[in-house]
Amino acid sequence: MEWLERNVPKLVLAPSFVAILVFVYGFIGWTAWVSLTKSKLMPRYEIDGFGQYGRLVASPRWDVAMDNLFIFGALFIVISMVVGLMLAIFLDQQIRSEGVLRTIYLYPMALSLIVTGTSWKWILNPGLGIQEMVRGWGFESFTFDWLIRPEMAIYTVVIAAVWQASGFVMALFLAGLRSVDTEIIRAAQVDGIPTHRIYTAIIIPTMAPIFLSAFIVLAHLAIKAFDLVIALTNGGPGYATDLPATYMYAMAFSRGDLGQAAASAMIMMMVIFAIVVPYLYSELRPRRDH
Amino acid sequence: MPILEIDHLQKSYGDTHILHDINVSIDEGDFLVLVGPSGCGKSTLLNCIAGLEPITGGTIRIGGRDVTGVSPKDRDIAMVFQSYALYPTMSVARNITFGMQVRGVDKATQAAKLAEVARQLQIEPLLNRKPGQLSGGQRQRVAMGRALVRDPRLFLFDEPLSNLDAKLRVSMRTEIKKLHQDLNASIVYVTHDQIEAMTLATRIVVMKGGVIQQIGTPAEIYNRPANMFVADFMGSPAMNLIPARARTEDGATRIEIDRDSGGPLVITDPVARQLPAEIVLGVRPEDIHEATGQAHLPGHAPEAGGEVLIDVVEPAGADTFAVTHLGGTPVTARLRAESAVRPKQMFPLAFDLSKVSYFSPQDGLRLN
Amino acid sequence: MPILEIDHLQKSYGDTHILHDINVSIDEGDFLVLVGPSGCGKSTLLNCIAGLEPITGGTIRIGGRDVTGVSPKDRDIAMVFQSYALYPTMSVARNITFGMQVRGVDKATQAAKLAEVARQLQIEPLLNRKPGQLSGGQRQRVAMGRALVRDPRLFLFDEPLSNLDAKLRVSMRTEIKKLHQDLNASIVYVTHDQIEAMTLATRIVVMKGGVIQQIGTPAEIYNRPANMFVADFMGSPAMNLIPARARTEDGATRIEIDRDSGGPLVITDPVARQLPAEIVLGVRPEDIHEATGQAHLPGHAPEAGGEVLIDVVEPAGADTFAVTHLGGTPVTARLRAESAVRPKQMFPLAFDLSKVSYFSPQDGLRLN
Amino acid sequence: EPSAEVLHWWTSGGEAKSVAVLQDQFKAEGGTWTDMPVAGGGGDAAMTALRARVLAGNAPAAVQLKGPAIQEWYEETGLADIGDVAGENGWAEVLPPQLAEHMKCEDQWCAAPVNVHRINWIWGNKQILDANGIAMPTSWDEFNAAAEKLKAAGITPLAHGGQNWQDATVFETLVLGLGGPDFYRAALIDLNPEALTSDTMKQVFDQLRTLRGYVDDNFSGRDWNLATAMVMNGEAAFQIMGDWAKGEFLAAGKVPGTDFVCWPAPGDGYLYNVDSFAFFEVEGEDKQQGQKLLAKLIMGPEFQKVFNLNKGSIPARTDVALDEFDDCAKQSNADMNADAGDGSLLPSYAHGMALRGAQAGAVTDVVTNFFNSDMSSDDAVQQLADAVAATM
Amino acid sequence: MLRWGLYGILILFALFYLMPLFVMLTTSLKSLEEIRTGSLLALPRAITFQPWLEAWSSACAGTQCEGLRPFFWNSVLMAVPAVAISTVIGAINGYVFAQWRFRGANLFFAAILFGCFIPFQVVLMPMARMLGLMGLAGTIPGLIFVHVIYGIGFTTLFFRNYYVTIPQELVRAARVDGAGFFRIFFAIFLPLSLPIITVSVIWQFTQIWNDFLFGVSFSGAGSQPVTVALNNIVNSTTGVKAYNVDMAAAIIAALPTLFVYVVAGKYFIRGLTAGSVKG
Ligand SMILES: Nc1ncnc2c1ncn2[C@@H]1O[C@H](COP(=O)(O)OP(=O)(O)OP(=O)(O)O)[C@@H](O)[C@H]1O
Ligand SMILES: Nc1ncnc2c1ncn2[C@@H]1O[C@H](COP(=O)(O)OP(=O)(O)OP(=O)(O)O)[C@@H](O)[C@H]1O
Ligand SMILES: [Mg+2]
Ligand SMILES: [Mg+2]
Repeated sequence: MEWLERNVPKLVLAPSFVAILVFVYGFIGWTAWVSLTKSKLMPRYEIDGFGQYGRLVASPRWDVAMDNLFIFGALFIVISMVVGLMLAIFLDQQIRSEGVLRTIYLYPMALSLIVTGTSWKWILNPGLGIQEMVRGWGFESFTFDWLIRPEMAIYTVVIAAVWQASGFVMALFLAGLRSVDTEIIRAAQVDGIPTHRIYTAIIIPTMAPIFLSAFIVLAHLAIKAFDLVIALTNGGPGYATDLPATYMYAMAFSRGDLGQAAASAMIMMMVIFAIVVPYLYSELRPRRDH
Repeated sequence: MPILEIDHLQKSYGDTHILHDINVSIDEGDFLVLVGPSGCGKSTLLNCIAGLEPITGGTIRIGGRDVTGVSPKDRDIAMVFQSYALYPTMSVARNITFGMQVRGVDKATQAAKLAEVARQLQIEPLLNRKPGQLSGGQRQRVAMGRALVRDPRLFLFDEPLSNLDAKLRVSMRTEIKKLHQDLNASIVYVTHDQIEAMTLATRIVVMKGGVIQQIGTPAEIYNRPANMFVADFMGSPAMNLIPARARTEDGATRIEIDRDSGGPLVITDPVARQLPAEIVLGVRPEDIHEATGQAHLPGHAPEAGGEVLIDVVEPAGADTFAVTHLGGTPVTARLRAESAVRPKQMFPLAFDLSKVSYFSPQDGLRLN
Repeated sequence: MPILEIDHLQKSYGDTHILHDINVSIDEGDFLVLVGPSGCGKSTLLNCIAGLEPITGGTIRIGGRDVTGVSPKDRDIAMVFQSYALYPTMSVARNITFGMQVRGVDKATQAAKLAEVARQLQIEPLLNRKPGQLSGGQRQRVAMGRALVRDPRLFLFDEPLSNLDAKLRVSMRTEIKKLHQDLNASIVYVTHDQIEAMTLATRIVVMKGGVIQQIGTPAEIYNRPANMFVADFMGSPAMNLIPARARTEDGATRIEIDRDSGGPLVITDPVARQLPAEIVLGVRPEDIHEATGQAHLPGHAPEAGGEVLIDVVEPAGADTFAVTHLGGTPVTARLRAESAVRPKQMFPLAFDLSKVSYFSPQDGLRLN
Repeated sequence: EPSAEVLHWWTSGGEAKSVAVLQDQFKAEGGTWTDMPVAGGGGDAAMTALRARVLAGNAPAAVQLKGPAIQEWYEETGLADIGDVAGENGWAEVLPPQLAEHMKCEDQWCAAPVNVHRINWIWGNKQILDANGIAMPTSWDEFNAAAEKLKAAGITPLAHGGQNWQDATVFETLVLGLGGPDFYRAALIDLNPEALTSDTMKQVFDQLRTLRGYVDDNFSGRDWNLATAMVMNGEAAFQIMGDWAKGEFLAAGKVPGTDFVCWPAPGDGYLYNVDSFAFFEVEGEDKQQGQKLLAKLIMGPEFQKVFNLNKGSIPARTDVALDEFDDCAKQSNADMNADAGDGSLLPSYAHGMALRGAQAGAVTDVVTNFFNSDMSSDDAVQQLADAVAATM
Repeated sequence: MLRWGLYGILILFALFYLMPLFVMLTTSLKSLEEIRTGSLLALPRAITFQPWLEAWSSACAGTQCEGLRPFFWNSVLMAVPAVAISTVIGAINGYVFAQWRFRGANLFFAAILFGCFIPFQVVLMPMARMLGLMGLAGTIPGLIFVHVIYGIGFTTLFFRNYYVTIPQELVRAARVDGAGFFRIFFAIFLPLSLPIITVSVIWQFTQIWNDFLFGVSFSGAGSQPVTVALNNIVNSTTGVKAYNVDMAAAIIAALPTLFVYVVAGKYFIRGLTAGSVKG
């Protein structure tokens, strides 16, 4: 009875513990195993060594996918943060219709690109969307055809991704701005610091933890970006907009090349690990709550 | 010339009137303390002086110049906040120099000022730390340093000590006092701690609900409170406010106080006063002594008092507080640590009538 | 019979030892105050007593029963927390009755107890409010009410007054004291405010870094601190600790203190003491008087002192504090409010040598 | 009572109507039909679902599968034997042997074909061709010449959608058209490295590059039906596409021969794509009954006719009367029967009839990358050979 | 002046964010004829609600021509319990991590958090096997199970970060009062949790409602969620595309999440401020 009472917290966590152990780590282990086999259509379990990784490294398509991940990831994260921060700061200036604007900025997070993908495809399509419209206004030489240019198409993915996530980042930053001690701002005003310097030198640096949270959320979206690419370009033109997630999906489900897919999944997971673990460390490092 | 003049100042948020017709004026070198209970509008008044809040009516003049509409940075003031409001990501040195840097002060001057202030406040070893690595007292010093480097005409302090523990509060209080004496600075200082107000101020403003209750020197406020609110608010333990009955008899005033046992306590004030029948007698704990049957000090009024039942005894180092029950309220006396007072026993107490205040129970105003 | 006995208690978190070999025992009706600087382990000790933290070594007995491993609810204790820990979503009444309800006390008893406690604490009008709608002092009372309805053998208080403002703190302090006297309850009370400790306790435990420095009555602790830490910690303003040189001469002890101007101050303790050459002289502010050239009170040691330069003067209502500089540190004297002391002037001060303490500068221990 | 759960990705109007016919027949025979449509990615999503179902031990009774994938699945999990049905209904007699091979797993029948699509068609806008005096080209040189002429006249010569399967469709048409049936077999069925790096293959890529020049700028990501619409609306002259394109023309009320022309792509041979249903092993008498019933109905002449009329393809059975079919279908049927004899009836790689998924994917990656970049043909053949080697 | 510029920029961004929705909305109200002939970004000349009706009740996905309606209810049946269960589990887990720490709790918390970041494609196949073994394959409970498992990470994170801001003294007081683990949770913590429950519910609801991958992989005939049906309607490979119906279907499928964001968006930001963001 006493024992039960003392161990209730642990017992309560036990189901989650088991679930996470099996359904996250067990499955990662399973993937690692399969990545060492010659699994094709369905998993096979005879270990075959690191051949799949060799193929992966040799594949030009995987190269493109990894390059894209870094281009896309970097741009997406930086632009979303800049746009999100800017909107948050602007919204923080006692804007009249803040509630409405906030909702407008935030709503894309509510929609999946399964839903909005077609619409974006049209908007970015030079023959149908913005380019056509601007030309219709009389600017005949206006060109915005990134969607169909292999070297530019990845940037259209960035645009749609920023559209989807920057509002959420804005919300994070707005929450952060609102939690800055107003006395600090007043102190700066008395000190004669102009408003823009108050933001750049004082407020923004204090929001470092929020930048970290935003970075993690965005990195996680970037690595998992799948719907986005499928809906917008389906990896095209050619495979110019492939990302590791789409590569992995193609290998696993349309190519019947499970071993290869598992190997690419393991690489993805290592990238995630490299990003997330320092974050977890900083998040959980013992510190005094006051 | 007065450094700060506030005339008929009004301040409202929408329909809520926070400050009503405030009139204050202080001279160069004055240490003005605004004191009052939480929410009475002290910070609001200070923010109005600083220009951080727009005012609704009246005028504020700093150094003779009307500053209505002038932005905080151009008012030639410096301010220290309750939470210190240090810039958390900057080192101590940058916290202090940042304002100068923004104002375009040249590097050499910055360094010189920083060095001077750091020496003065003894924070040289801390200059490279971040605020997060400082203790409360150290943060407080840095916040002061930030204000000092401005060399302003007027310093504003908003409860700068209230986040410190009791011990530190006492020693920082002394330092602020010393700073004031050394710099001969003009200071407006907000606190809700009346001990702070008493020890620091050259002039005190007692506020309540956005209205000034009394303005005066600490001694005036302490010895001759204008009303029961001020009497109760200033001093710790608070002034005892004892409901009593008064009548003038034989050229003297007789005061009758209900006592739990043994009928009312009657004491005689040798001065004939014009008092209503129902009064409130205000007497500070230190003006209640162990009765010895003779005048306590030469030149003072004779002792007046009697035996009372002691409820609680609290020895507190240098003093011992004894609590009894008179006129329906607890009454505290501050006795010497050596006193033989014991709880649940009768004990003779005497009031120093030269120092008592009389108040009207209706409007709370002072009668003598 | 002791109500609480703590024997060789140890407490560690992992490798960090928080409490080292704590031995305390208190009798029924005692008011034990644990006092010490922040982080010294006071709350941890209290939590160990309550059973909220498992202990690493030693035993705790409450009412003679070893309670190791017994859950908090079965220890027959009640506890009041610093933040009051009122259940924010429950009304005041439910906050108070929740524990009874959990223990399955019948409704009628609950209501009776609630009414009794509410009357005792004068919180009847608040019973239907939520904690968020109460002022600090009211919350504090509710928290007390929650403890009182338990009728426990032992009350535990963890800094119950530290969130109140100075004024309220004083009056709540008196109420707690009264409650203790009325109920004859056994109380363990944590604070880092030494005034609270002095006024409330029948016994004080001074802690530092998880080690007990001294156990004793308030008077013992105040008058005969066991070491410099205790001397400095207890009393406000703190005891002045002045580095000095001692030598025995003519059956008396001569103490030499450096002074900023006019050579060292030499004073004579008429008792011949075995002191090392280097000592620290401990003297409380109230034991430094204005020198009058004669014994201050009959039966006391003769005055010993001299003229010193006054740095700061702080009038504080009943007293005036004067700060000077001796032996390289600031020295505070507590003078009468009427004193003629002025800053930046020489003023004669005298030490009451019957009350001074001598400490060893090496280990800080008391020498006399 | 027979029952069957059918996993397929025929969700659009015409297709869905066709499947509904089958469903009705199935119900008429007293069966319970559970429909499990999963569209998207040309069957990718359906394959994802299939894998999950199989792993869960809960495979659907019938799954839309085709080409070597049938045999692959057979090797992985086994498939149900529907030899009884095939025997009773004489499938061997009515199916061209080459098609029948696709339906067998180790000599047992495990799938039923629905239709035959021809891939290597060229579709043309009659008005435009007539107006510019162009006949349907019979060689790729002719095609190029015609295209240049159209280009000069300001008409987009070739309507194309930049999706990798469309790129692959054009590519395989060129491989067959320029290299002939034997080369096609060597290159895209046997994956012979010499064939893959041969000069012929380089020519194929050169021609692909030339075709790229005949496509408008805006082709990326365009759905094939939008490309067809361009031909229909006179924005473009030709499209190289399988005969499902005909469905678009017909749906818009266009008439073969007057509004549009269908023409086998230059060169010999016939590339086919056969849609079929494979039958997974299932537990339970009712489900096995359902499978058999389904197999019978799929191969039934009535269903074969109705379905293919709707979908634009031709029946897999050779004994279905084609009277109600249009001219293009009739020509397709005639060509199939002719080419079946001389070994130039060939499975389409682009539509998953010739190669296993990984290999087909590897080829497509190179082709689509070539089409969307300025890679040289030399590099392309080298990459092709490397990519294929990596999947062996 | 400056203020006008500010408003200008804010409105410009608002237009950018609204553009796709605008395209979808206008397209869904146009006739097919008008879509074919007019500009995509133009307002409809003649508004028709036919596509909406069709998308809701008669569009074909496979042989079934009942529109999104039946699938919509599948989604509701899946999302509501999954959101509820994962929120409750997250709340209890967060409560333990924040208030009942034990040795190794932080490590375990990190392990749970890392689970948030696993790409879902990776787990499809082994999960399918597990569901099969549990007999949940192809059922709505199976889908609920999957969503709950992969939702635990985020909900636990939210609640834990919220509950650490509640003083530990509350638990201590209740323990002295005699309340046990669950009693404290239900009587004291749960009533306090409204802001963070809002965040958790919004987040989970959006994730689960919009999920396609799990929906397509782990549903069977009759249990497919609305996203799969939407995909079936929109993504057919042959035949004429009814773009107006596609768009109407897309908006209908998104309505619940849009509704939740518009109505509760305010609380979302408040909840973020309250707990899940560290400042
Ligand atoms: N922005 C505001 N809008 C409306 N009312 C406000 C605003 N700021 C302050 N108040 C109100 O004005 C009154 C005075 O507030 P102020 O902060 O000046 O009090 P204070 O005397 O400084 O109290 P404290 O000692 O607690 O700091 C309070 O009742 C407060 O609720
Ligand atoms: N769970 C814990 N794990 C590790 N160390 C802890 C833990 N809880 C407290 N400590 C440490 O134990 C020491 C004593 O803490 P405790 O809370 O008892 O101090 P305290 O005397 O009550 O201080 P305060 O006056 O600030 O309340 C501190 O140094 C603290 O950092
Ligand atoms: Mg204030
Ligand atoms: Mg503590």
